[in-house]
Amino acid sequence: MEIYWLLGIPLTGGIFLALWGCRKNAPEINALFSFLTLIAAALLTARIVEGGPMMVGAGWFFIDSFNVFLVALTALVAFTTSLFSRPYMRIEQEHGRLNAQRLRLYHSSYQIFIAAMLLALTTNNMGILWVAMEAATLATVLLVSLYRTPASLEAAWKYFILCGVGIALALFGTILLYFAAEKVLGSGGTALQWTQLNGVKAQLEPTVLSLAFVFLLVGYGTKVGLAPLHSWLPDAHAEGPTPVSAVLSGLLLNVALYAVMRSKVLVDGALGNNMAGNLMMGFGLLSVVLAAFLIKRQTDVKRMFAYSSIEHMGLITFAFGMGGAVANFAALLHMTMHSLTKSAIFFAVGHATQKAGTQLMADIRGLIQTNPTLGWGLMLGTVAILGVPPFGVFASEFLIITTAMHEHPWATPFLLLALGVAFASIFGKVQPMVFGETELPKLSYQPALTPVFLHLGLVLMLGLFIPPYLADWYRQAAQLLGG
Amino acid sequence: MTLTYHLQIVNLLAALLLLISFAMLSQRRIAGLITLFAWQGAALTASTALVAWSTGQHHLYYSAALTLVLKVIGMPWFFFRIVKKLDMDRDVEPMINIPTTMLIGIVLVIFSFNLALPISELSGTVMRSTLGIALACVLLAFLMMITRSKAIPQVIGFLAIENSLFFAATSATYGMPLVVELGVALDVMVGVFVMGIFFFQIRETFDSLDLKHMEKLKEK
Amino acid sequence: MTNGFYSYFADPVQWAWAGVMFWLVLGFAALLLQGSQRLLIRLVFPLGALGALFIAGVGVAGLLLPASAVILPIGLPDLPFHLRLDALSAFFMVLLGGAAFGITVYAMGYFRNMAAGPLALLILWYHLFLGGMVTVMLADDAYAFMVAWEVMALSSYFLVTTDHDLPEIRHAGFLYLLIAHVGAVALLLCFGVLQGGHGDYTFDTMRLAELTPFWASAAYLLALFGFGAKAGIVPMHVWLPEAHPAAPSPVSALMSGVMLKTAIYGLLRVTFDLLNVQIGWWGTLALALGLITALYGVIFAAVQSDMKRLLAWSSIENVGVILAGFGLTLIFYTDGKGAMAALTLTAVLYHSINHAFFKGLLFLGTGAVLHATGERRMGKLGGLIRTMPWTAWLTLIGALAIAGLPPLNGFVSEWLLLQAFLLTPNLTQPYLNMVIPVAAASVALAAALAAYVVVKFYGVIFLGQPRDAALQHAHEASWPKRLGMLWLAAGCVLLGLFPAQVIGWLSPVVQLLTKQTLVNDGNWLMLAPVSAERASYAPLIFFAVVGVVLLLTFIWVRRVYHGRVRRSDPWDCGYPEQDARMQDSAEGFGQPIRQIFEVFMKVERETPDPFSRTPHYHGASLDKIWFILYEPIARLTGWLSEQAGRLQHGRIQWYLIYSFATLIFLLVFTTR
Amino acid sequence: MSTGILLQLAQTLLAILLAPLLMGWVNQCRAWLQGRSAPPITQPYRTLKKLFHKDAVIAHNASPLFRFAPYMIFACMALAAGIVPTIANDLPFSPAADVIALVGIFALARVFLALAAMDIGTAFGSLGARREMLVSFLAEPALLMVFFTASFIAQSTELPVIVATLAHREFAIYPSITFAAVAFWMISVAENARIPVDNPGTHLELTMIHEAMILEYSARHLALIEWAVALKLFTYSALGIALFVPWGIAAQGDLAALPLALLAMVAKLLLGGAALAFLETISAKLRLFRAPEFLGTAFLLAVLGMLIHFLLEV
Repeated sequence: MEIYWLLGIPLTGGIFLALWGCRKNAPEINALFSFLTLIAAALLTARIVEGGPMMVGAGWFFIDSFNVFLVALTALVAFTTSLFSRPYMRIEQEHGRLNAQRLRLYHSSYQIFIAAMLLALTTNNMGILWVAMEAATLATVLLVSLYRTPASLEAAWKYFILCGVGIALALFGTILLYFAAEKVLGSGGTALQWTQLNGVKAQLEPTVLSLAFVFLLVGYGTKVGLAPLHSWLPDAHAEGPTPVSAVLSGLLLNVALYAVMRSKVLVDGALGNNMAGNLMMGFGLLSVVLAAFLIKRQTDVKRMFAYSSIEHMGLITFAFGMGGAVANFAALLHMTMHSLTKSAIFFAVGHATQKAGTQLMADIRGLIQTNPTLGWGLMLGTVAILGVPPFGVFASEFLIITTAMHEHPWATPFLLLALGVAFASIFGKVQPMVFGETELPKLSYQPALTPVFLHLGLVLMLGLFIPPYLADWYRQAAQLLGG
Repeated sequence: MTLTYHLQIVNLLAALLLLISFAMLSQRRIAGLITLFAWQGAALTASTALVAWSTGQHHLYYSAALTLVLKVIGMPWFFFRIVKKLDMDRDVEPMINIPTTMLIGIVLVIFSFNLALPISELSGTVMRSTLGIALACVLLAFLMMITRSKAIPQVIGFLAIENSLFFAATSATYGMPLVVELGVALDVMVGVFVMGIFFFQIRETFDSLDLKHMEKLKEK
Repeated sequence: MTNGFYSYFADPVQWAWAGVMFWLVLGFAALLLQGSQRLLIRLVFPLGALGALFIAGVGVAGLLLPASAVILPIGLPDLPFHLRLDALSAFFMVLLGGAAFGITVYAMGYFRNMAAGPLALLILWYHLFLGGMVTVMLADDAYAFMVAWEVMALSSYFLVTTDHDLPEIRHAGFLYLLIAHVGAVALLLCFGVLQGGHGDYTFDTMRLAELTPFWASAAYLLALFGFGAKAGIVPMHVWLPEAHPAAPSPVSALMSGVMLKTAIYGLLRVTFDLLNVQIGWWGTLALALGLITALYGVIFAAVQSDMKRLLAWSSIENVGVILAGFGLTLIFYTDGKGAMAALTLTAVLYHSINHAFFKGLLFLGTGAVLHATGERRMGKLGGLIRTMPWTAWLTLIGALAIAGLPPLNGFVSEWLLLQAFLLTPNLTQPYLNMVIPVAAASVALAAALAAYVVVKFYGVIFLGQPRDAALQHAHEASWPKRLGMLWLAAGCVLLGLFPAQVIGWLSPVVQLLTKQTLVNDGNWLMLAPVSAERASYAPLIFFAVVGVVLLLTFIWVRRVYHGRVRRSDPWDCGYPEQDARMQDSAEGFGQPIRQIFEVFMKVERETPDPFSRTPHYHGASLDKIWFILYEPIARLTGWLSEQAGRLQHGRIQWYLIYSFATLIFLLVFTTR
Repeated sequence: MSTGILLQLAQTLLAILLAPLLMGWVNQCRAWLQGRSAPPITQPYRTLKKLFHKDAVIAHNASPLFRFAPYMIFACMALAAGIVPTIANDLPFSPAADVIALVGIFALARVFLALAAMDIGTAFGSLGARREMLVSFLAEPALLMVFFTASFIAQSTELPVIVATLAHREFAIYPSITFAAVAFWMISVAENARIPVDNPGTHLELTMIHEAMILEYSARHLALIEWAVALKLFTYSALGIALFVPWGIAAQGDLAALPLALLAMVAKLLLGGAALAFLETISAKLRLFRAPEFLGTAFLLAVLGMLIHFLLEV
């Protein structure tokens, strides 16, 4: 039952805001809907935690511990982001960068975007999964171009075309999947249901599935932002409004990776070798290294953190590729940590850029002076995302790297190199932004820092103490992924 | 034996699709491109309907109808409107010259046939080689997107990919489950709509739909 | 462990953890106490100092009691924090607590005039730093170790960048954290090797892991790299002369005196405890690296003109000496010469604790000078022994100690190390006992150069005429500062005078690592490590004799002759006026060394124009390694990222081509 | 033991008292060799007496360190003289400090002297201190290496043991020792501020090292330093004798040999002093920056000696 609430609330929210989004209090409504979604997600999670995996709606929806934790995460970050976007968007409006119409568009697409992601996560049907992914893309395209500046239009266009093509390829993969499945399950609705496929995965035709996986990987991989398919990502993150960047980095990438993983499970079952894993490891390493070196030359803060998202997604993909209980566990953990930390960073960055009126890091200085809390938020967030303990990102990196060291030692030099370069680049650029002198006056209004510190607090806690039920949850998920 | 008879026709249509894809690849004028796109849709409708009739997969009739409405009538009309509105029915200068593109296209076709061969071996459906053709069409459309430097041809290329996918779905697997079909169709529709919005935004910002205005975002 | 409340405080390890917790609580309490700056100074720092004393006490207990372990409910789900307090950890806790007590007392005076807000943050980082270091010593699993290790690095980074409005301090902090982080990742890999595929990261399983020589060597090298980056071993030392001077003096004292030792601790822990096999060439490598580091450090110390930089470089030297000792220990150990390994290890540990005390003392001294004069450049100081006698005389003790002069502590460890070198003829590998005397020679050379450095350091800062008029009213250090320095100075003297006892305390550690104890053949006042026949040193007698002779001479002179003194202008071969500019500047004093060892340096010199009205001289001797190692690396990464940047071309067709190519490639790749 | 104590005290006092005499003897020899009419051999004593009677004149800004240093230096040298076996060989002090500690004592004295020199803050003072440290940073390790060579042979760093090994065991030729001996001569020349490294008889700023450091001293302070210098010379000679021509030093506890030992000692000292004077006369003062090369050679020789020991004698 919760599942319908979960999907219904944001959908109605989208429609409602599309109709009445011009109101003064639209941001509050937005936050309210996100909050209700969060509650629904919480209920659903509670249900799963006690009841275990369940199938809803004649097998259209399937919720197990793998996607339910992503559902919870999505709902949470969606809510905090809506909290952040309240003051942020208000000020954008005051600065005259947006008008009420645009805000209406923003709010309703925001809700629809959330709905689409939740659908993608909860559906049991690989076809619907594809549809939802496409819908999520479409919902965000107009958000990216919200400012209607040439740059934002260009970014949106690239985002749209590249992801569109990618998604199309994913569809071809899905078709191949169906093609292989119907010979086992017979044609009709159930042949694309993941649970069904998972049941018979051993009998599926290997050649077809390997082909299918290539298309699925390239397709969804484009949305994950795996190098060299990542080209849209920095543009979209840099040019869209900051809340959108936050959800793109924090959520959409996860969902896309979720899709890849669902297919990987099937393919592994069918092939019985580690072809899928090797591909993912290759993509992962390439992304990590390439992103690290690209970070080095960034001048725009949001762009830089977008690349860091690529890097982390690469790391996660690499971990999933390694497979095995520990690596999967680490990858899931890293997904969580990355979403929380990266969105927190984008919140802080959002306020900083808004204050400085530019995204060029060279022009942002001495946040500690303008607003100490904000400054420390950004500093700690950066430190966390760079994998410095006691923040949780380190916990997962610890597991990933040590596992890699004794399973794939050849990969570790690249990781070492990439992490070093990324650290040098990011920290070297953020440090002068936070520390040092500035001529800007103190921040006039109260920035929405609750989300920032909520996220960082969570990350810190998870770095030092992972509650047992959460751990079991991760373990089960890792099991599902063939741990 | 009717099946083989249908089979031949569907194969014929498949060949036609491939031919159209090549034609698109070589087409310079946007209007011509749109027309070709419409024809592709028509061929697709025909094949879908044929498959539906021959195999009795009734939901394929819906998809056929949907295709007819969307891809033969709806979108071409929409595109023509835009082209008129933004009056830009001029030559589309491809980035790579046509012959080369053709050559690459042929290589792609061979490649995809090879690729599809082992699969179509074990295809239980009536159609054997269609999967290869569909793949070839996908790649050709992809190639077209790469070679065109204006917005609309790129979008058409995108939709051509969609078409070939659809063809693969119908011919090779008798179509996906209806819900999925509908969802896909919906997405495509919304997508086209969004593109329409884009065209106008781009147009009013860059007063041209030439993509070479949109190469600002890069690494300095 | 029995149930009930007492079980929580049954073992030293739990006391130690309680101490850490106390510090953390103190740190966060400081954030709440932001209201009252006086409270922060008067209450929090003293409590922190008591905490340090407590930790030292626990350390002593840990040396006496058997090892104890505890598992905390935090950490990773499958890997809760394991803590264990054995003799090795205990010793380093004594080191930490002992030094930290004095330093924290001093800090009370040092930060007296700091604004409440920043002060509260500083206190938080300060105590996190201390807690982190202790936890590093306690950690008994890789995760806890790494967390503590990085907390230590991070908090010290924030301490270093206390005055972050100065760009060079920001740069120093950045360099420091960067190298620390890279080192940390190397350690991560090291642990990845050590766990040998068990998937379990507790040190116990690592002890059991059977590694092939290849992987063992890999682990050792990674550890050497990782810990070396923290300890400032050449060529990973470049951050040290930047970061240590940048920090506020108490923090510099902690970093140089204690934090570097955590790296030594880690190296000992990994090599002797966790690795189940040791290989001879490891020792030779460490020895060579150590000697290079020692000489390199002391040479550069001799040419510095910033007093804290000078001390930082001398820290590099001392770490080098310690590492050389470590290498020698390893050589003896792998050669099956347990007793000699024991002797060498004793020297290593002894030098570690000595360095903690005298280097801490010296940094505190410079801190006092810095506060009194606001000047770090030695070229602007001088004659302070008259205006701030306390600081001057206490610093003198530290200076003599670091120069390795009897009867102070520096000499004892040096003496032990040289004794160890003299034992090399018993080694089985012939080439080694050929080479090692040369090593001994270079250790001796380093020690002699250290004396040069000390004379320069002390003479230029505290003696002579003030090089700047403002120095006339430099004020003496406040009482907390004096007490802090007094504590450390006392440490230097006691460690120097009672080596026999200290070695007795060290024996459990030595026993733990080398399965051998060092027998002192001498009595309570005489140190005779191998046999009284072989070598002995009795600092007390030494001290007594010098003292008595000194006294007798004095009395005799006064009795037989007189004590009349007349003051007048200095004679100086009759030159009429003597102004401060005629004295040696810091650069001048270092000049001979620079001239001799110019190969290692990139010298920048601008000599004044003979006709200029305001002649000024600028000379800097820069670290060549920076230019031949680090800059190329930076340039390479820059180039690579430029190439990577080309990919991000901006034209959407290209991006499509990427996807297309990837797709085709994968299709080909998978259907093969 | 009690005899040991007595012997120790006696020997130390003897050293302290005889040291100026040796200095006088060397000067006399030099005068002879240079064809000057020599001052009486007791001249150093007279100088000391005179200095002690004078009023001390010190600079206005002289710190306590300045006045403390001479006593310190004198005490150090006295201890050193006490440790080195000159006539007898069982000395209660000697366990207190072996050869390494001996080097430490010299270093302690030197550092104090250098610091005192910098205290007034005159041009010459710091110049002298710098040069002194420059000389010492090579001389000190070289001296240590010389000792090491001996200790490797004797398996001990205890002077008595070394002497016992070299003097009272069966006679053996150690090639390494010859290297060590040359090195030791060069070092002691440098350490005692003699030609060719330094010239005790000049106040030319270009050349002086030791003299530059003690320029500001007068009266009793100067006297103590001069005396310490004499003691240092004596100790070094005694060291050289103990290491390289130890024959005649009385073995542990045989008091009968003492008079003989005393005679042997005096003889060796006379010879050594003469030799020093001779070598000083025939050699010329080096330029300052040749000094490191000179000492570098000494260092090299010492290390070489040690290596030769490992090559030939192990």
